[in-house]
Amino acid sequence: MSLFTLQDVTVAYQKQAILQDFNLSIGEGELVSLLGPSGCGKTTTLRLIAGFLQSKQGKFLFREKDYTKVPVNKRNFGFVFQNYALFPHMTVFDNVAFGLRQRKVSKASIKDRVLRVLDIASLKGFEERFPAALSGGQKQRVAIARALVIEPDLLLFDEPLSNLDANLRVNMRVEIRRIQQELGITTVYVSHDQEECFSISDKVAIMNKGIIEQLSDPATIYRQPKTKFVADFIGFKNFIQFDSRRQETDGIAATVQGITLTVQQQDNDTGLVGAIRPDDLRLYPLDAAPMTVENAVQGKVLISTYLGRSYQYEVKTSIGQFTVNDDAAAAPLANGQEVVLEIPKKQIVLVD
Amino acid sequence: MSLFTLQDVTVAYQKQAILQDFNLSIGEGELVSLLGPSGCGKTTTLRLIAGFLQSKQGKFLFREKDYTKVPVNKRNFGFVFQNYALFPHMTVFDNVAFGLRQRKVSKASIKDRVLRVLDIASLKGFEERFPAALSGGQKQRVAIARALVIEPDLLLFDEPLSNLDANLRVNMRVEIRRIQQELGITTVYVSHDQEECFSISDKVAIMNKGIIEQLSDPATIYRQPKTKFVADFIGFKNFIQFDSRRQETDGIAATVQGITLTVQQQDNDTGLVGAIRPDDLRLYPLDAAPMTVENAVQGKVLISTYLGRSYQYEVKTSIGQFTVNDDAAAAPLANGQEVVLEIPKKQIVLVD
Amino acid sequence: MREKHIGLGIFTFLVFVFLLGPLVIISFTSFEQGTVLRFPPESFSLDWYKNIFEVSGFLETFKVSIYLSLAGNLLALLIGIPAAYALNRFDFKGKALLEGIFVSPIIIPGIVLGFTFLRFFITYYQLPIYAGLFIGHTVIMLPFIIRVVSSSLANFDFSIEEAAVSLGASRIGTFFKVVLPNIKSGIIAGVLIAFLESFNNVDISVFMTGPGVSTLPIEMLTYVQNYFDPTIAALSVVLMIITALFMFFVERLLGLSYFTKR
Amino acid sequence: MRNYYKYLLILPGVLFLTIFMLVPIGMTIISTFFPNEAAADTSNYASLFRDSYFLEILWTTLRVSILTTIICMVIGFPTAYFIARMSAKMKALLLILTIFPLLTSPVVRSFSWMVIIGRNGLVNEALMGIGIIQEPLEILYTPTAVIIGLVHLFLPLTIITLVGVMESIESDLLTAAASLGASRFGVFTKVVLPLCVPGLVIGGILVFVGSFTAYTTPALLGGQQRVLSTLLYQNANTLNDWHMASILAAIMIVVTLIVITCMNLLANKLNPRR
Amino acid sequence: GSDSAGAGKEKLVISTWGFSEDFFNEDVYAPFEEEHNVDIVVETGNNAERLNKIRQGNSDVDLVYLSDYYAQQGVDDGLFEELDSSKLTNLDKIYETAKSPNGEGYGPAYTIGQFGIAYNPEMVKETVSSWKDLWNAEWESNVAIPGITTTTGPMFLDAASKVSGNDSFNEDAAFKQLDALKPNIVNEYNQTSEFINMFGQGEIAGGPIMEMYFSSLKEAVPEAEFVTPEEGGYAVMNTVNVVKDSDQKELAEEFINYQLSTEVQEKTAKAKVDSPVNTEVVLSDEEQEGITYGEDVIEKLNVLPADFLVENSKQWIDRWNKEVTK
Ligand SMILES: Nc1ncnc2c1ncn2[C@@H]1O[C@H](COP(=O)(O)OP(=O)(O)OP(=O)(O)O)[C@@H](O)[C@H]1O
Ligand SMILES: Nc1ncnc2c1ncn2[C@@H]1O[C@H](COP(=O)(O)OP(=O)(O)OP(=O)(O)O)[C@@H](O)[C@H]1O
Ligand SMILES: NCCCCNCCCN
Ligand SMILES: [Mg+2]
Ligand SMILES: [Mg+2]
Repeated sequence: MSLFTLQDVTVAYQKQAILQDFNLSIGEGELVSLLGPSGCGKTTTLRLIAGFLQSKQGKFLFREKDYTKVPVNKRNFGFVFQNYALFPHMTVFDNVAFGLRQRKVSKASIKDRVLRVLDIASLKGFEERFPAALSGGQKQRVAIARALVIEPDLLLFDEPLSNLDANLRVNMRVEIRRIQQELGITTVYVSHDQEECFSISDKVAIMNKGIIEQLSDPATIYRQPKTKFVADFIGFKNFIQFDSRRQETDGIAATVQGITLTVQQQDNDTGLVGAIRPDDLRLYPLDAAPMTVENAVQGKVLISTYLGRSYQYEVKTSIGQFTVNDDAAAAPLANGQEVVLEIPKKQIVLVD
Repeated sequence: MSLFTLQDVTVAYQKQAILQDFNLSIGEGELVSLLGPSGCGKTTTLRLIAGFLQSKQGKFLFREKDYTKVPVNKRNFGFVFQNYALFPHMTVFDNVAFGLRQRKVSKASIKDRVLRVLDIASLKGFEERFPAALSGGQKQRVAIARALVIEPDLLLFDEPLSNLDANLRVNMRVEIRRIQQELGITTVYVSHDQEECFSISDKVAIMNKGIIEQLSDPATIYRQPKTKFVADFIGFKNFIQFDSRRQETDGIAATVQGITLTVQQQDNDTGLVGAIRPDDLRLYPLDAAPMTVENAVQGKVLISTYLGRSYQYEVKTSIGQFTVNDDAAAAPLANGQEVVLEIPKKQIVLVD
Repeated sequence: MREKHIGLGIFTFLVFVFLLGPLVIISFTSFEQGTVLRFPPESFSLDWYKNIFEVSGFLETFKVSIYLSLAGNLLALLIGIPAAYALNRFDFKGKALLEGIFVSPIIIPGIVLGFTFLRFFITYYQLPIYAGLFIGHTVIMLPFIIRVVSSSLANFDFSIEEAAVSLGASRIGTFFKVVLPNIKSGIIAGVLIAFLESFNNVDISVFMTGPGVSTLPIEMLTYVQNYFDPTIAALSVVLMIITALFMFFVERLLGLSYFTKR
Repeated sequence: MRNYYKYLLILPGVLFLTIFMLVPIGMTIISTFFPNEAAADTSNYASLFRDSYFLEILWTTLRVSILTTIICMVIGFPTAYFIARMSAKMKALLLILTIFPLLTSPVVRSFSWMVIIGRNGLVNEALMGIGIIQEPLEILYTPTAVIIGLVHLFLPLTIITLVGVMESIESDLLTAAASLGASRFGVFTKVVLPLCVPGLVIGGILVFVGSFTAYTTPALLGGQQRVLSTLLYQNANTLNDWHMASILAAIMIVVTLIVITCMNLLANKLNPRR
Repeated sequence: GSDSAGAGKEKLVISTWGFSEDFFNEDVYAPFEEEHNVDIVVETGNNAERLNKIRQGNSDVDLVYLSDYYAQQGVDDGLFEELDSSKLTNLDKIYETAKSPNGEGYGPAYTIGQFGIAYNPEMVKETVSSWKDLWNAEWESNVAIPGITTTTGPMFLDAASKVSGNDSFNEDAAFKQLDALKPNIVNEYNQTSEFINMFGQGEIAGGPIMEMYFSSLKEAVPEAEFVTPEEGGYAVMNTVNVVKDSDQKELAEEFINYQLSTEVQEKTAKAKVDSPVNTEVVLSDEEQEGITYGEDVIEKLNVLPADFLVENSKQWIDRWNKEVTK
């Protein structure tokens, strides 16, 4: 059963429409991420759900009831703001306790719950600080703690971890996920960190210019993007514009400039654009390439960059330029080196 | 030759010291990243360099001159604020043009340069907007454009890309790096995104509680962390507390609970803590393990998580619990499955 | 960036010399023994301070003025803060007109206001003297409250208000718990200015006072129309001291750190 | 939901002012057009505007009040800037000192100006003592004295209003401007000033209106120089000619509205936000 | 403020200036209150304000003190009751001029003061004996004159007319004469306190002023002199009237009579609060200082008829504004 539904919603600032006939439905207890380029309307969607924005058209249903006109403070939703929006005149403790005080929770219990959530957010010892004396990441954690502590019906996160370092980010997201699952709080989560979105979400919605292009579980999005935009957005950096496609027994045979590649894929019947991630391509020195290379294309290394985890190569071939990430453990390839590029048939997908 | 040097600097808010006898020296044209947990003093360091903060002790030398007392506006440093700090009463164009106008650049040239940098920041068409009508990411890009356009002697970035999506983040960082190298602008860069730091920097400084624990080029940091803190921070999630170590011909033999592992490493003579990344560990089902496994340890899968790119497993062994990332392409292992864990001797490092 | 602004410091110092210089002279003259204002004073006495308490009208009307200012301020705050808030928080049709209405009491010459009040309040509305005074003073305080509070709200970040509402606070609760504390300095400034405006008012009070009811400024004015001695100088000094003490105690007792934002 | 809500918030204020001020004042002003309870008549206005004496006073009053406003802004702004950046304690102290001048009786205050700028006043004695001037300067009982007195009266208001506004400017904005190369003066003019425009407008309006309608200070310090309110008071108090007084009031209100409109336009130029 | 009146006690509301409140309370009101078992409530303010309030009607004022110009306006506007002269037994004891300055049946002047010249002999050496002397070169930048809207302003205008050589008032000549005084004028004063402060600080050498204030001038400048100009000083009269429809008319009349009584007049004069009009009052030389006293003195004073003032004041103010104050 879906907990809430946005039905044909339109939102506009001044005359410019930001969301147009927007639809989104989220099931009870689910965590859904919104992913999309800057300015595509993620914050707008969250604000709409929270009730900060009035839609021009459309409906917002929550537990089957029309919530369009329910005031913000009656919604019992937790919101973590992109700019934190901490109360500058209150200490960290009071900021976090604010929502509980509204709910007339007993003093002892407030203290208890606030300290527990501050602990989770690694903010022990900061209770008496004012926001002006916190670092960026500390502020962000206070904002998260403030939203979590009220155990709301719906949690709305607007890039809650963007100012945290990798470790803390992982810890916090694990905590968020744990609390979310434990309490079964439905959650809408906006983040720019894809790994974060994929690891934390039951479903991911990829947004583009005020529209959801694809809403699926993380693995599906990750493996089977439906459109070129989605593919591009989630890291399929390499695109091949095929001339034609043909169903064969061992997959689809897609042809470009006389070269035919095999694509093993079920769920796309029309797409002519092949997409593949830099990580999924393999590179072999021309003289050391094994025999079993799938969909082999010959090329030349243009640029190589060190990425820590791997080396990144720009490879020029007759069917276009490719970006390839190769395990750094292997000996690096030199600029100008002739190579064989392998496009694994399981990894390449056709998109619309 | 170093462009600037912080010498034994101490900074304190109220009574609490944030930086204590802090030292940092950066060469002309270099890009140095500061990486460290939230609240460790990164922003403080940047603000000190920029001149927003006065140190209680110590010196700031710039081009060999004592800059400790030079006022902010005489420093010609560009600063990108963690909270943007855009001028709310100016349009995007005027925000970006501000620095040029201070420098009495001609009108035509201002227009030119501002439009070019807005283009780089994908902000074309937003010239006449006021900050209040921008999304979080858009604001951040204006802040970056504003700092870049003046082509300063030193660029200071405080998490400039934290609110951008992955694609834009890569584009922006490439642009930042390009402009930085083209113009040879020395840059100090704070970010929480390690990949970003590693890919963009000449050197990375890992900070902990107001101290730099390690300052090296990215590859060294990435492969050869010196301390446990650094290792942990950059993703060596697995630690083994060895009882003893012994130099052998093919490397160091480190022993814990009777089990001896081989470590191939030159630059650490004392460390007894072994560290290894989840990505570098390999897992085999107990019944399907090859013969050539290095440093094999037997264990059992506790939890498995889907990460998009890979699966993450918690594996329990007799020498501790390990987190392992395994390529998602392989068939996933089930919880409870008996496995063999391979700890490659080239990947494990000993740290202090 | 707390640098030392030496030039600005000197400038500010000179401004305070300008503001306070005349008051120093007044303070000196208040200690003169003779019955006319003299500077430099030729003798010393506290007679004129004693006289303040001997002139029966001063103490009485001082209380009236204080009550009037306080009551007027209270009503002006009750009416003014919601209006200022609404004007800054929401978009309105006819906002400019509304803003115009709210400043209008300032732009009408006081004597005309006073006379008009006299005609309408007393003749048409048949208000008792105190009620007329009270309403008249509230009218002139209102624009100060609204404008000064508005200028604070103009720079207020309303997203923290949203945060509070999303945490379950009612709109009114949010206002008291989150908005009010953050525009505290504006409100204090507004109250202060409105208070002084009322406390010093002559134009309106002159018309609205009646038999047995007067305010301190009217009493002082009447006094200087007929006496030339330093009593009023002494009274001015006393008023300053009272103000200073009052501020000091508010600061101490309530711990209100004026004009400081955390 | 918010639609009626927001009107509810301003309703009390609007009602209050309507009943107790707008209607009374409106009727007073409307009556100026019906001197004989018959047809509308604007001849009184017309003849005033043909009267060169009136026009001259109007001009003098405008000049004095505009100059006072400008001086208050120019002096008050940097002072407020300085005060706003002091520690909380110092700030409180300076603000208390600032309002003291308002607590002194106008007559006593004018006496102290006599002591300072009078013929035998401190300024003249000092200047003649140093030998800069031979004859005492005539400041007292000139428009200059009126302006000095009015500035003394309204500067506190300006400072208090501006300090309040400056408090609410985020300090990172100033830092940002400095880091982009703005000198202290640049930060001040390009960032602080425009962000203070709302406060400046309010302060400006308060000062302008206050000095435009001021009676006591011009009467005490201006010597024989007349201002509009003198005329108004003469008509109202001495001649009991409330009709003429109301006409003058109407003119003063219109002039004030024009000046306020100009200030608002200027303000929108300086700070176009929203 | 009816609440201040004791239960059942009569109340008499008096509108007056604010000076010497303590004296009036103790020496004038209190005995009367006691004698008549009445509470006196006082409203203070200047002439114009108080007259304005009475004009608006529904004011509870019973009795009003006004300078003769304002009293005349009140009479003209029909704001006052005609008095029952049979109640005013003390009327016979006062100067003729004081009996009904604003017309038969209206309030008497309870005091007559003199308007003359005060000066500081340290600053002007030539002796002063005439209004003319103010025009002397020695007085350059040394004179403060009363503003036209003050009680004494029109008197000074009349004096200027006299100086110009006209026996009866000649408006044009008076203004021309004033024009010639300009180099000497430092300032106009609208409150006596201004004159006294200027005088005390040496901003002026002197000027036309009421004798009543001379003691204050002497306090500021001990050498100060007051002269009655040879053309005659002017009579400044303050009157008491009963407000129309007062419900205390009789009591008010009693009070007026009381105010004219020898006892009150003498106390008032001795306290140097007001000059007496009661011819029975006897004052020693010392008691006379600053007090306008003696039938001979009073008779020589010029009197500007109040109705003449009211009739012309608009025009005078207009011309004064344009020709004197520029
Ligand atoms: N005004 C202040 N008063 C007191 N302590 C402060 C103040 N500003 C910052 N701090 C403290 O100083 C420490 C360092 O802050 P800083 O802003 O440099 O951290 P940071 O490394 O930039 O962190 P983040 O990654 O979260 O932005 C933090 O622990 C913070 O709480
Ligand atoms: N007040 C406003 N007036 C006009 N346009 C606005 C306003 N606020 C936002 N916008 C525009 O609406 C679009 C969507 O904004 P929104 O804040 O929802 O983006 P977002 O997806 O959250 O972006 P980001 O990732 O950068 O935060 C943006 O293009 C933005 O410029
Ligand atoms: N403006 C006329 C006021 C008259 C009051 N004079 C009383 C004299 C008191 N000593
Ligand atoms: Mg956003
Ligand atoms: Mg920081």
